[in-house]
Amino acid sequence: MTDFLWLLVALPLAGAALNLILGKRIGEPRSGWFGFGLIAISFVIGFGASLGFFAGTSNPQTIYLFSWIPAVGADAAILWDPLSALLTMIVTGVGALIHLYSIGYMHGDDRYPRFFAFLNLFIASMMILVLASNFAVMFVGWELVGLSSYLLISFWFTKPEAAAAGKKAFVVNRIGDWGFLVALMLIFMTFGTFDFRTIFENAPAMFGVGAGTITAITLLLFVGAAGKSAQIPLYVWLPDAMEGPTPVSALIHAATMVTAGVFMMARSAVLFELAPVSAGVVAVVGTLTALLAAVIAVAQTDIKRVLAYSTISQLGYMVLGIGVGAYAAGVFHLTTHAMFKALLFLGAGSVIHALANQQDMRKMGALRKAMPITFITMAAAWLAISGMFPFSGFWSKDEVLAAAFARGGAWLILYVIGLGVALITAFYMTRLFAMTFLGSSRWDEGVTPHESPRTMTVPLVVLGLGTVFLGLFNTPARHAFEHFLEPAFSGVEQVEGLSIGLISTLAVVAVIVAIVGIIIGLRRYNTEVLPDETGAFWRRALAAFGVDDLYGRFLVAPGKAVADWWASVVDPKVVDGAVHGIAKGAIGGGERARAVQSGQVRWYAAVVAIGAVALVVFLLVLGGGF
Amino acid sequence: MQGGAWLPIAFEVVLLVGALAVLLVAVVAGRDRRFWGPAAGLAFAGAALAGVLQWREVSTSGAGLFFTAQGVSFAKSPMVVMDGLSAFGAIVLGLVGFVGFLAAWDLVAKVGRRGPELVSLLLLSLAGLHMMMATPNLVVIFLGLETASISFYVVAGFLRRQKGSAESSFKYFLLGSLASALFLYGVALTFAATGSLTLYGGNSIRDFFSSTIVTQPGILLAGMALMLVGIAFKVSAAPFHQWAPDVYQGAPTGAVGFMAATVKIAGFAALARIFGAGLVSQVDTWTPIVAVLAAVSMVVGTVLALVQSDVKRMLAYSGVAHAGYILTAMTAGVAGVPAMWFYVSTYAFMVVGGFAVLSTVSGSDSSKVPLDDLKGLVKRSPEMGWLMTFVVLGMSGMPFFAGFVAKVFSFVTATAVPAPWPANDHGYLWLVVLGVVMSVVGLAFYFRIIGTMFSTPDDQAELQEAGLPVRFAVIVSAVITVAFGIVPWPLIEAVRDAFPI
Amino acid sequence: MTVTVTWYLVLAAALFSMGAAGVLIRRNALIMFMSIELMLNSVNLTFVAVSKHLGLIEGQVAALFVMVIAAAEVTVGLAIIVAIFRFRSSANVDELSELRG
Amino acid sequence: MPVLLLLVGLPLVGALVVGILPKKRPELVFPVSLGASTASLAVALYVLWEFEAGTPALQFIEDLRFSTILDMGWRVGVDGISLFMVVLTAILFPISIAASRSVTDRVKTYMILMLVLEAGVLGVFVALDLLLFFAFFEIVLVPMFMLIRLWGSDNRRYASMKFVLFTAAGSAFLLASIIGLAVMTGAQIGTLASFDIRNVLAIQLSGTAQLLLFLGFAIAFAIKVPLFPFHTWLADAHTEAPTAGSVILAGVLLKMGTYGLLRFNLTLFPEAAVRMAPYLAILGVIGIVYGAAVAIVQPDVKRLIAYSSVSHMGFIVLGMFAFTTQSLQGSVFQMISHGLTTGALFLLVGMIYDRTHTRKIADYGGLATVMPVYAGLFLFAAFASAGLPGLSGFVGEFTILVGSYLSFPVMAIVAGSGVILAAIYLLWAYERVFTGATNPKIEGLKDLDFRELAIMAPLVVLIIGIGVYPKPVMDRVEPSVELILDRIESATTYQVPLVGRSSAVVDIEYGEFDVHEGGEG
Amino acid sequence: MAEAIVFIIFALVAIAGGLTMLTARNPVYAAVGLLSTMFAIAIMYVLLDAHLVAAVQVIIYAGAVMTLFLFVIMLIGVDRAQAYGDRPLIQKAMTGVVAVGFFATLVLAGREVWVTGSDAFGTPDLNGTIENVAKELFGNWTIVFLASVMLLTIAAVGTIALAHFPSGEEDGAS
Repeated sequence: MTDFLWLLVALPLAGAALNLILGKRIGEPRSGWFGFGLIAISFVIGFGASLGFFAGTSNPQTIYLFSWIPAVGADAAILWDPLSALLTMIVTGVGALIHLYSIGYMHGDDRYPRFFAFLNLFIASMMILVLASNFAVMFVGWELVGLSSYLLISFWFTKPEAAAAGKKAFVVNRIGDWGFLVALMLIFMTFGTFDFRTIFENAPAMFGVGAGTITAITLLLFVGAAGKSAQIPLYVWLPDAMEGPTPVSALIHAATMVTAGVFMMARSAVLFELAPVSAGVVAVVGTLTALLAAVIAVAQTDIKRVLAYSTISQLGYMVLGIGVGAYAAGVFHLTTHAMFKALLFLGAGSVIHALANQQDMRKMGALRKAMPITFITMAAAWLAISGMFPFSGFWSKDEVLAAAFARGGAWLILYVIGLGVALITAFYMTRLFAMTFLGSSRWDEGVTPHESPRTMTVPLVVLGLGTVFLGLFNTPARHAFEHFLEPAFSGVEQVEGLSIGLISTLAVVAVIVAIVGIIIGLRRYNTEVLPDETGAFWRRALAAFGVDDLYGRFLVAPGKAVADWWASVVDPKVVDGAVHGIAKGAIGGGERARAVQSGQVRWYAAVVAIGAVALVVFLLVLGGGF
Repeated sequence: MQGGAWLPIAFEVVLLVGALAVLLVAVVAGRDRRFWGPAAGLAFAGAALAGVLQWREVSTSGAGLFFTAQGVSFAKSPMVVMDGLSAFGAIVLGLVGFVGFLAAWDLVAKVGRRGPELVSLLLLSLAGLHMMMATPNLVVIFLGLETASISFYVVAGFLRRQKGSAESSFKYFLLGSLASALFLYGVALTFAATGSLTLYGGNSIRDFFSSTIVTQPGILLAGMALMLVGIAFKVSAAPFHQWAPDVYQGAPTGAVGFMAATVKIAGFAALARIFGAGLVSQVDTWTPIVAVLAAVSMVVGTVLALVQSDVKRMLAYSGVAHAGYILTAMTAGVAGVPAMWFYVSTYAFMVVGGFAVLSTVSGSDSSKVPLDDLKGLVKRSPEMGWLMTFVVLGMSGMPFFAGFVAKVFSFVTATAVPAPWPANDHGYLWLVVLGVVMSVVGLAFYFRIIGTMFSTPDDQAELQEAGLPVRFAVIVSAVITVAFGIVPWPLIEAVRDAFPI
Repeated sequence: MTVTVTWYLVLAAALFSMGAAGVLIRRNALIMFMSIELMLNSVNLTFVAVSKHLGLIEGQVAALFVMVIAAAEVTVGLAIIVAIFRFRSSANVDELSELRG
Repeated sequence: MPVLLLLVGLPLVGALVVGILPKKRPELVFPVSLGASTASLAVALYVLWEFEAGTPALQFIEDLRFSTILDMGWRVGVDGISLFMVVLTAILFPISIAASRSVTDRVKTYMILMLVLEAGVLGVFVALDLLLFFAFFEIVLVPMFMLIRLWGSDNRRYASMKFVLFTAAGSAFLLASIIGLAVMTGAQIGTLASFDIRNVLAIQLSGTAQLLLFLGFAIAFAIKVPLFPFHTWLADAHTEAPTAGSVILAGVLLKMGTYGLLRFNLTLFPEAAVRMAPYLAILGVIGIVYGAAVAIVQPDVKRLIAYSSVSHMGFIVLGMFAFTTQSLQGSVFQMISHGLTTGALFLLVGMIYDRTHTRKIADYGGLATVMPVYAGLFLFAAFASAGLPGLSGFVGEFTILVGSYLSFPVMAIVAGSGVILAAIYLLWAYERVFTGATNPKIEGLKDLDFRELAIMAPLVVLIIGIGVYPKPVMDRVEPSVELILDRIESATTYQVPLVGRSSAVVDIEYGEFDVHEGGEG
Repeated sequence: MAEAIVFIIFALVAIAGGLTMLTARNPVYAAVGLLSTMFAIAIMYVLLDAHLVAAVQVIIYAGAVMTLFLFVIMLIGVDRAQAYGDRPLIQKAMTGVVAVGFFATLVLAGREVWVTGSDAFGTPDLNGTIENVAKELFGNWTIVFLASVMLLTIAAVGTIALAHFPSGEEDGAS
């Protein structure tokens, strides 16, 4: 099957191109089905090619396609190992479901075919990112997902907020990309290639643990990852990105694109192993991000913004996992998160759809009856993200926290914070769930909620199944997932396993924490009247602690002021001023000389005579006549 | 020189005969220009032909000297010399004169009955100019200079009832006389210092320097300086240029091209003759002065041209700048003569062509041509507009026009020979740098002219068709400007031999 | 005290300088022109003195030619002046400054 | 067959034919002009096809010495670098001419000027004779001046004159240096001067002479590029020029500067180049940041793109003076890419300008609703310009950055920020012009018609094409830049940084991995 | 000695004539000043044994040229005293500087040697008689003599063209 892997990129790309050019002719539902079909085929191909890894019968391999930039040795090639296989399945799998969902969700939109074109383009970009065999090509995918994300976020561009959000996402991402780019430069200088395999095989031999170069590379890579995976300080784009259609949020801003950073760091695990300082930074930033986002999520009233901050928070967990060296755990959380977060978003989308584009949770409530399928699937996701046993989220989150705990020492602080975040998570997710489905109905007048069409509910169900059962692949007793990924982390030392007893203890603690959070949440929000949330904390948290304003005031405004100053003062006055000065000087000189040309013949004669005298004197001096 | 014994003076003889014939025909057959015009044309063409014959003679048998009495030995001073310089000069003068005459054809019509006088003056002035370059005798050079100058004083004032023309004539006359006096005094002082009026030949200045070590060169240097002043005045090099804009502006447009072009040709040829050949041993003394004159001319000409609003003045000042570029070539001493020739001979046609176009635009008898007169020229008369564009581009030194090659040739020459002051191996590099910078500044007004010509005219009225001879003159000038820009090498190879002996 | 050639040459130089001064200082076109004639005269004096000193008759011939030239110049010059000033009651050259810049 | 003479000559012949077309048949002007430039394109493609890859040797050499004294002549040839400049020029001209359908005033003159311009630019890229090079380099000013002066917008007088004087001021130094160099060469081979680059390459120059000549050349090219702080002419010229003028100006005229730097400064004066490299690179970097920052706040679309050019050209200069295979190849590639992307942007701006006659960003808003296809193309071009991977701009900038980092790490990092700024200015402009509610003033505009799409199509195809598969270009460029590096290394003590030569880039193995047992590294 | 006295007297006359020309308010006086200078110079020629030149000087200059000048002065009618009026000081100063500077420079340049060889007249026997001059003039200088025909033609034609105003002729002037 690996011979057909290039189709994983080619098919979505073809879909994008066709939908873009011929979409109008294909018509509304067909273009959606067409896009969905291509992604489904891709999923089949990816799944088929992964079978060898499931069975443990095939080794990772790189497949050469064509030479891309020979000067830097960057070839278009596919690195096919369990990690890429896993991501391929997530991307195409979740992607296919979301395509399916969108067929119904986007019904009636003017630019329906274009939406699918963009979605297909996104899948293609993501596949380039995932399948890349070297950093350069990965960077291509990396940027292209940024583009797709831009296109999709600002899909409803007539809304100024949407257009601004898309731009913001792209620009903030590019700031991260800058870090990635510099990392690439350093990598090339150090290794003379971008090829993953070559680098990872040579790095341990070339550098000892803690080597400055590797630390620099990894930190820079993390800057890139922070941009894509919405870590402090570059997370600000993600909440705004909710301006995009909900399937987009589900696909890009929950399941796939935002995990690219985690994926990239997992891919570079060998390097992070060599750079403990970087790993520490990564872990700390991840934890802080998780905490900050969770706190902000508590106060949000827009259902999608809650989910957005929750995504940031969960990404923090994944990053923490990478930071503590539990790469498999991080990737595992990525996988489960893809399931339940996609589900949450799609569910939210379903709700929004049902309430005629109402996103404010204060105007929801009591949807349990009206939307049973949505309710049930959402409940599974809610429990999963809250860390309830035995839902998938429990297993993966636990894995990450356990890894942090296992490192001991100062890392325990991270563990404690992580646990606290778990509590908050459980609380705010319960808040969301309760405000939406439980309690009294607070709908706008004239709205009659109804269950969504089949194309939308089928994906919910499929994802719900995943949410419930996926965790069972990787229990502390049976590390199937880790074994599956092992070939991908062949150069990485495994974190020392904890004893089963300790693990169980930690699990029990985690579950208790989750239950506490849920109970608090239910008691507070499963009521007829919502509690008053206008206090100082609530207001500040709702405004995300004004980080955006801060950026605006201390980064954007000064930057713009400088640019303005350059454009309105330096350029015309200084640079051009010098030029104009010269020109004025020449013309002024000419005008002055013109005055000498008085028209008076006696004056001319005088000039001739003076000139003659001067010439005589000059020549006499020069020729030694004096 | 058996058959060609009269060849060295053929140029002057043809022109003199032509001038007399014109006057005679006018008296006998009538003063209509159709009667005597052909005679004048023939005389100019004949003069050019004489130049060609001289050139052939020189290139086959070598340079020759002309003596009045048979059997006079070389030990005596020759009065006429026929060499590359004079022969080439004859060709160029003849052709430029012919084209300039055609350009003045409309003016001839305007001056009515006095046409024959005008044309005979032009013919004789050409003879005088050639005398300047075809003699090794300083007094004869002065004679030629005065012959030409006096006729030009008259030509400038030919439209005597026009205030501009009269003023122009008077200024030219007075300042020209002053410069002539200075030049002559220079000759006298040189005579005093060296005991000779001849540049070479028997008992000549050159002999003097080869046999005498001059320890007290004071008077000689003063003489050289004054001669240089005289020539600098004639070629309108700054700071002796001030007459030029006023005179060119005031003089009848139809004849300005002729005056401006031919006097430059002869002036530079005389410079080459006197300083390049006669005072060649003093080269280290006079090239720095020439360099200074060149520098001042380039700067003054260019900067002043920038602020003009009258095209004639603009071209006059540009002429000052061009004098500077030509002088740049002459800083290489006698080695600069080929570059000087290339420059002068191509530039002369541009000048004639440029003023010819102006005469079709504002009238051949006009004495002021504001820039606005050229507005929309390309639309009003595509032929004149495009040709003028070529001419102006040629003057501006744009590549693929003769002016560019001329400039490059001149600059190359100036850097190819070590310079005495400031002493270095790279010649007058500073002058070259200044030259290219000034070329750029000059683009400002050249492109202003072009821009004006291409802009939309205020009124759509088509330009009155110029006479055939004038159009022909413009076409020839433009063609030469373009042709020697694209195919310069025949001329480059030719001027290599246009040395003074 | 024998008169040497230098005496003549210095005298000529003095006259030449005076001629030059005349061109510069006088406003009357005719007097300016006369000054130029004075300059030419002084040149002639130089020629003749040097001719005598060196025994070269050329110098005197040159002086004769200069006279011829000067005569021609005078004719034309006066014609120009007459053409310009015949209808005015002054020969002030400062009035002739329309062409300038 | 003198292919290159044909290449340069065909547009001139076209110009002549257009010139003598009868006044009564104005409808012939356009097809004849398009035909002439297309014929030239055909020749260029023939050259591309016949060009032998993998060698730095000059090909299609024509050598005609005209003057023995001055040793100048028609000496032309192409190598890997000039090849693509020629092709780029030959492609952009027919497109620009086709895009000039909206010119109604004095079409004949316009077309003549365009064709002369084409001949001039092509001449620049093929000339091997210094004087010939300069001649073409300079003559380009004339048609460009007239294009701006006659068909420009409001402030055209000022802009055209500024353009001429600025660039000519640079040329002055170039001419002086060329003359100096030619005279020195001539002195060594026994002529008055020699402009043959092969002779010039053979002579030894003292350090000071090298430095001075280098500076002379560099100033001229820096102004043409334009390098900060010589860039102010660009904004005015671009803004005021008619569409085709802007396209050509940005697409190929600026490349004359960088091409000159590469062809002359690096090749002829390796010692001085090494000495001056950091300073020029710094100017390049300043240009990247400065140009981009200033572009952000421009209220005029064309000015914005003009300043973006300053930024992009800064990359090229940075890469050029980093002296690594990667950076040099990247520079050449970026030259091509910038020509395509900026050309596309200017064409697009021209198309909308034809409809609305305003370039002010504030006069638009929500255009994407009215003209979706146009919006899509514009976004495509904007992203191509901003260096989105998969499109040509990325390949160039990425290679430049990676290569430059080897020599100038800090500068490369700073330069990398240009990527962010590019995203800001382009997307912000896009946001203001195309998104949001539709400005009532622009309602009812027609979307692009077939002709306009056909004009854009080749550019789109090429941008994607060489972005995805740049290898054919790179393969032809590489030997030429390697030769330059060889010369630099042999003439100076400078050593190209590790992995800065293509031979030092690690070979990659493909196929299955050997899995290490037990997870040990 | 006698020669010296004669020289000094006439040198003073020449200079005085020159100064008169420089300063006289009335053009007629100026002309007379110049005339006296010319006579003085003619005497110098005699002292230098250039008899022909001296004769021609008197005939052409004093006789023809100065007469012409006086005639024109009368014709134009400027034979009244003219105020120097507003002649600016700077003009005066400049004139002084130029004239004195020029003279001083020349004297300085030639302070040691004005002419090559001895300062005294080298060939006192050179006589500028008509015969001697004619031999040279019609020997070596014949061609030049003939060439001056052109000059004279120009002078004649030019004067006619400028000064001849036949009635009712239109010459393009506006």
